[in-house]
Amino acid sequence: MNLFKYSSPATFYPLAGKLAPWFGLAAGLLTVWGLYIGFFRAPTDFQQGEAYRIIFIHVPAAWMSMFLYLVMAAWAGVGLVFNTRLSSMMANALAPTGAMFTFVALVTGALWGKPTWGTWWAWDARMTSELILLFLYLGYMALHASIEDIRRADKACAVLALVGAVNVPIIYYSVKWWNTLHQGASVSMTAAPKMASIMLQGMFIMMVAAWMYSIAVVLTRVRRIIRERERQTVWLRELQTEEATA
Amino acid sequence: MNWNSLDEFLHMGGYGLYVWGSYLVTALCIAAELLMLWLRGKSANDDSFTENNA
Amino acid sequence: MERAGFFSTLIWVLKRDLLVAMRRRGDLAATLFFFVMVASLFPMGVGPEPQMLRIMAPGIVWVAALLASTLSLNRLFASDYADGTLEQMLLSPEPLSLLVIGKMLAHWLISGLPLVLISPLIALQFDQPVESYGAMLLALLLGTPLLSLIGGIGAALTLGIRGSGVLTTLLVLPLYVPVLIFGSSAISTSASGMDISGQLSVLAALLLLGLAATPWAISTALRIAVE
Amino acid sequence: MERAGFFSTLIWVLKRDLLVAMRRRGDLAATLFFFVMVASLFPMGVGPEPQMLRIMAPGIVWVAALLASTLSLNRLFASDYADGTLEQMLLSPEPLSLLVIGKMLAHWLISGLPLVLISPLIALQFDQPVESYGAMLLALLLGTPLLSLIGGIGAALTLGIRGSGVLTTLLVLPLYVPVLIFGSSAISTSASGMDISGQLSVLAALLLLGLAATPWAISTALRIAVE
Amino acid sequence: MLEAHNLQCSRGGHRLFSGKSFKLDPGTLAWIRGRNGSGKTTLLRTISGLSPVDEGEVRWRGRNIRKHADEFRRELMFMGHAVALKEDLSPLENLRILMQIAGRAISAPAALSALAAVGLKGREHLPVKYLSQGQKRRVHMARLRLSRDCPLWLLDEPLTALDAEGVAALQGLLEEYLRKSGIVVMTSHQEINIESVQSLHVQLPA
Amino acid sequence: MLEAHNLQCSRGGHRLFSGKSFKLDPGTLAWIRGRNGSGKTTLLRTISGLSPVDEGEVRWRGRNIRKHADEFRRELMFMGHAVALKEDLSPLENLRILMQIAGRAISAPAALSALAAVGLKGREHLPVKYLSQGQKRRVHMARLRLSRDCPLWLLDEPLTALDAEGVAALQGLLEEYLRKSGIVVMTSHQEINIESVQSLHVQLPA
Ligand code: HEM
Ligand SMILES: Nc1ncnc2c1ncn2[C@@H]1O[C@H](COP(=O)(O)OP(=O)(O)OP(=O)(O)O)[C@@H](O)[C@H]1O
Ligand SMILES: Nc1ncnc2c1ncn2[C@@H]1O[C@H](COP(=O)(O)OP(=O)(O)OP(=O)(O)O)[C@@H](O)[C@H]1O
Ligand SMILES: [Mg+2]
Ligand SMILES: [Mg+2]
Repeated sequence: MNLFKYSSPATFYPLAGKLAPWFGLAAGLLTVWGLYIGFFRAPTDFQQGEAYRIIFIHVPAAWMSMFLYLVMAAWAGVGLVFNTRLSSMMANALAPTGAMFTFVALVTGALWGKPTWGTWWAWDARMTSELILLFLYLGYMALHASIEDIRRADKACAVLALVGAVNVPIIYYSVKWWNTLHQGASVSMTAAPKMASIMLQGMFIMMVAAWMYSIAVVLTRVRRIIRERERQTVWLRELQTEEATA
Repeated sequence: MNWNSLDEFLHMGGYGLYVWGSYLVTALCIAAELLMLWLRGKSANDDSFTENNA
Repeated sequence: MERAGFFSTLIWVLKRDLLVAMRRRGDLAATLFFFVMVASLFPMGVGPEPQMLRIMAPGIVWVAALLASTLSLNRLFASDYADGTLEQMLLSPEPLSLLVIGKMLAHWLISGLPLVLISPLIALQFDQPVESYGAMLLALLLGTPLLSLIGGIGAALTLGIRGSGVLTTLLVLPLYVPVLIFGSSAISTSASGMDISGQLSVLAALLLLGLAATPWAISTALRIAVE
Repeated sequence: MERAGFFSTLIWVLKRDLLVAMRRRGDLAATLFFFVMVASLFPMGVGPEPQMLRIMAPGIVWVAALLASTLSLNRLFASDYADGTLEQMLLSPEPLSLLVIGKMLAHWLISGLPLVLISPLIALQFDQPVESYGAMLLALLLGTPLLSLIGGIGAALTLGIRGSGVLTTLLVLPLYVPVLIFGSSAISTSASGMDISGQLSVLAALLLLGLAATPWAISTALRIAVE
Repeated sequence: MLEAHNLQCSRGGHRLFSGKSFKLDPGTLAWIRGRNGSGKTTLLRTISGLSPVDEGEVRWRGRNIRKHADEFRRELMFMGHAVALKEDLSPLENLRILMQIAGRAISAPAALSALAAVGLKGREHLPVKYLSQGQKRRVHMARLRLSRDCPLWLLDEPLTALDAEGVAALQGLLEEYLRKSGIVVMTSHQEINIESVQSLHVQLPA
Repeated sequence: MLEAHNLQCSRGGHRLFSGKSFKLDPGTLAWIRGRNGSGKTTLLRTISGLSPVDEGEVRWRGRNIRKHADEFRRELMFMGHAVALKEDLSPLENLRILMQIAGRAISAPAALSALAAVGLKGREHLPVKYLSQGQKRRVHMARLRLSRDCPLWLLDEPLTALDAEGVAALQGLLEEYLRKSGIVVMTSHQEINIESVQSLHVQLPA
């Protein structure tokens, strides 16, 4: 069955190797295009002046961070249920990228917050939930790092990721709700009144670029992981000797 | 076209620090990730090579 | 020698953990002590303004409860793992999740219930309106079992891992957030004399979810840890 | 095989505990983020009002410190006691207090120092005035070792002796309080731009006292525990 | 009853054993032998279902033990290296809890008489941490006595820390159990002499 | 060298032993025998100075060991029931730390060769928690090898969990040590056959 064919590292490894560069290329081109629009086509925002141009990385990063966690949990779950090696590897490959985007969202957000709200950090709903998300990522990676036996690490982290995934929406909405409670003090991050369509367009392109980047990086990382784990398997040795001779 | 001069472009209407700061951070993060990925790949390679030779 | 019934087994596991706790009251005391310490730490910093204290009280109580319950987490399964009892539990014909429930119940009785009981003292310290006491007790009564359940997952996942005990907490605290939010808002809302059925029902719902899901998660984690 | 010098022994004990606690750099990172996580809980309890958080900040930092040190305390001597290492230490020709110092130092490096390092970030989260950063670092630098030392006494006393936990807590509690009071007041005072040499010198004095007395106290407690 | 079909197990890259197959009928004692680190404990844990196999399967009454874990566990008595005793509880409490966890409730008198039978009279209520090494193991002997109706025993080094008299008692217990057509799989570095219906040596290479 | 003057010890009201006196000269092996719970471990710990005596005293080179603890400890090697190993550290690390705590620094190569000599080659860097029971004990055999210049050994059940080959190795080690005029006080339920210069049986009543 086709799906299971590609769920085997042996077949997936070369496939990923072929695909990754193309996604990488796409990511590069889209970034250039998006930034061109963002900086040269999109007009100055009448409220925030030029500061808003952070949005072109901030928002894509923020959304990627949340989305990647769910994807990661999904892979982990599949790995736990069907016990397919590749799925767990995918989950592992996703974590660092997700954490990276989370971090970027936080820092760019902070850098955006200073000019707009005059403070680097405010306990705003989205910021807070992003921070928690960062901890979820870090917990996942820390747990995986501290279990020597990789199979065990995969399973344990899968459980953690699933529990986390169940909680992410609960956390997100409870934080939202918490924030509305204290509306008085919190800063509003409500969408700037009318973002010119060109801004949205730029943001959208950057979003797609972030997508492409993630896919490219994750595929490459999966290849690394396969290499590290399947070292003693025959197919990989053959492949490597080929590469070595070639 | 928003900018008449490179200066103006870098100044970002007074928000240069924040805008460029965030883009710089992002660039650095991505660079770091790619670097780590590369290193990991290298080590994986070397190991599997020693394995092969052994 | 008749087949042991489900519940008698659960009761025995519960009884055992309680006995051990009673024999060495250290852990119990440590938890309570920590709870009180944390709660009494803030009035000093804040200074005279009592209304300020009144505002932060609920949050402080809950954070204190959160952290206090994480203190005993490391030892939750670790000792069973070390002395081989866990193996015996995994080989028990009774469903593992049943034994797990027993242990979690014990953990709550040891580390959660005392906090609930002592909380009025702290409310007094932060002179909370007397009306809010009931709400606080209710909220804690619904919330602390959740802390034990969620904490159990973290404890099971980090079983047999070296470290300073920080990892377990790092895994668990983010998951505590909803409990913290609704729990503390329940108290503060009731302090301002408003209706808190909303928060309480959310906590109740979360508790049900937890009771349904966590035993499974914990059992899985335990099996993973031992194999 | 030459006679081992005093300090090489101390270093080895230190090294061992550090190894057991953190193998990788990742473990240190986990500890750092753990502190940020703990600090981040409070706003969700008490709400995001900045000026209130600003007031709570010192207390929050010290709660984090207290939590971290108590978390790793219960396993400080217990594991050595269980696996027989403690016997070996008691039979060592080197002075026991030396080995104890090694262990306490390790405990501080694992649970105290990371907080000192990350505290500026926490201060930023609760936007503290930049002037108070120095004070905070100093206070933590003086206070956290004390927490380790005091906790060490408690941990040693609870060993073996049955159900002595309560007693110990009551015994250790009064020792913790001054550290926490002066520690947090040092930070809050400096935040309001006043002179804090008073608090700092008290902390320093306490630390000297602790360094002088606790190793002896702990060693004695340990010998009693093993007999 | 108990069948192992070419079990294979490796740890950290090392292949411990492979192609291990055997079939044990009631009244059989299987003595797993091998040098330190040869994989005896691992094999025992594999049979109990505690640790997974790389290949092969274990069958009990013809059914895979992992698929029908519950029935299997109900008929299994596993005694590992670690004495699963709570230091702060008494032998009596520990024994009753262990039995309870194993799914077989026993009354206090039954437990007391079993403890007396293994020479722990007068120590029934003493916290286990005060017991001597051998006395701790004897608590498990009591557990064995109470599990004689349980068809499969897996014992890892049951003779450890027992004095001569204790060893003799345990051998007697095993013989009686085997006569009552029980199945024993055990590891032991000390020689055991049991004339059982049928006995099998599983030799593991170092 | 080592003298015990009518030692008496009781635990929780039970008198374990009393009036125990003996004198051990270099090259002597004292084998403490007795049933489970008769007080062997207690006696050994008393001699080491770990647990106090109700009456009597222990002398080393004619001086009370409690009064001159430091000199005594410098010449003592105690190996208890519990393997004093940190599960997360490697045999190498554990061994070096144990030696260091015993006041005798050793180089990594020395430690490695000692580990190899007791058959732990290839496991030097594996966390101890993955070692088999016997392999854990063998780490202590390595420690014994490195402590041959230490005049007094106190060993509690040193043969536990060792396979036949390991037992033989340990006996060889003991014989060599005794020939080099060391003193050994040990407990063991398993028979040991060592033709030493002089050997003494300390029998404890149950
Ligand atoms: C450290 C964390 C964050 C900071 C400091 C931050 C800050 C900001 C600021 C100052 C703005 C402009 C607000 C305005 O236009 O008035 C903004 C916009 C935005 N942020 Fe964030 N943010 C953070 C995290 C997040 C997260 C976690 C998300 C979503 C998951 C997010 C999604 C957005 C979106 C969609 C916008 C664009 C729409 C808008 O203009 O509001 N941000 N952010
Ligand atoms: N992660 C690992 N890496 C390398 N080797 C490992 C790992 N885990 C276990 N081992 C090896 O697997 C073996 C486990 O064997 P096991 O405990 O079954 O031995 P045993 O036959 O019971 O020995 P003993 O007679 O000492 O009890 C040991 O040799 C151990 O060193
Ligand atoms: N607090 C106490 N109350 C009653 N009896 C006690 C107490 N503490 C110890 N004992 C008894 O003292 C004895 C300790 O003996 P010890 O551990 O020295 O035995 P041993 O000769 O080493 O036995 P083994 O051969 O099993 O190792 C045991 O019989 C134990 O039951
Ligand atoms: Mg074994
Ligand atoms: Mg003994």
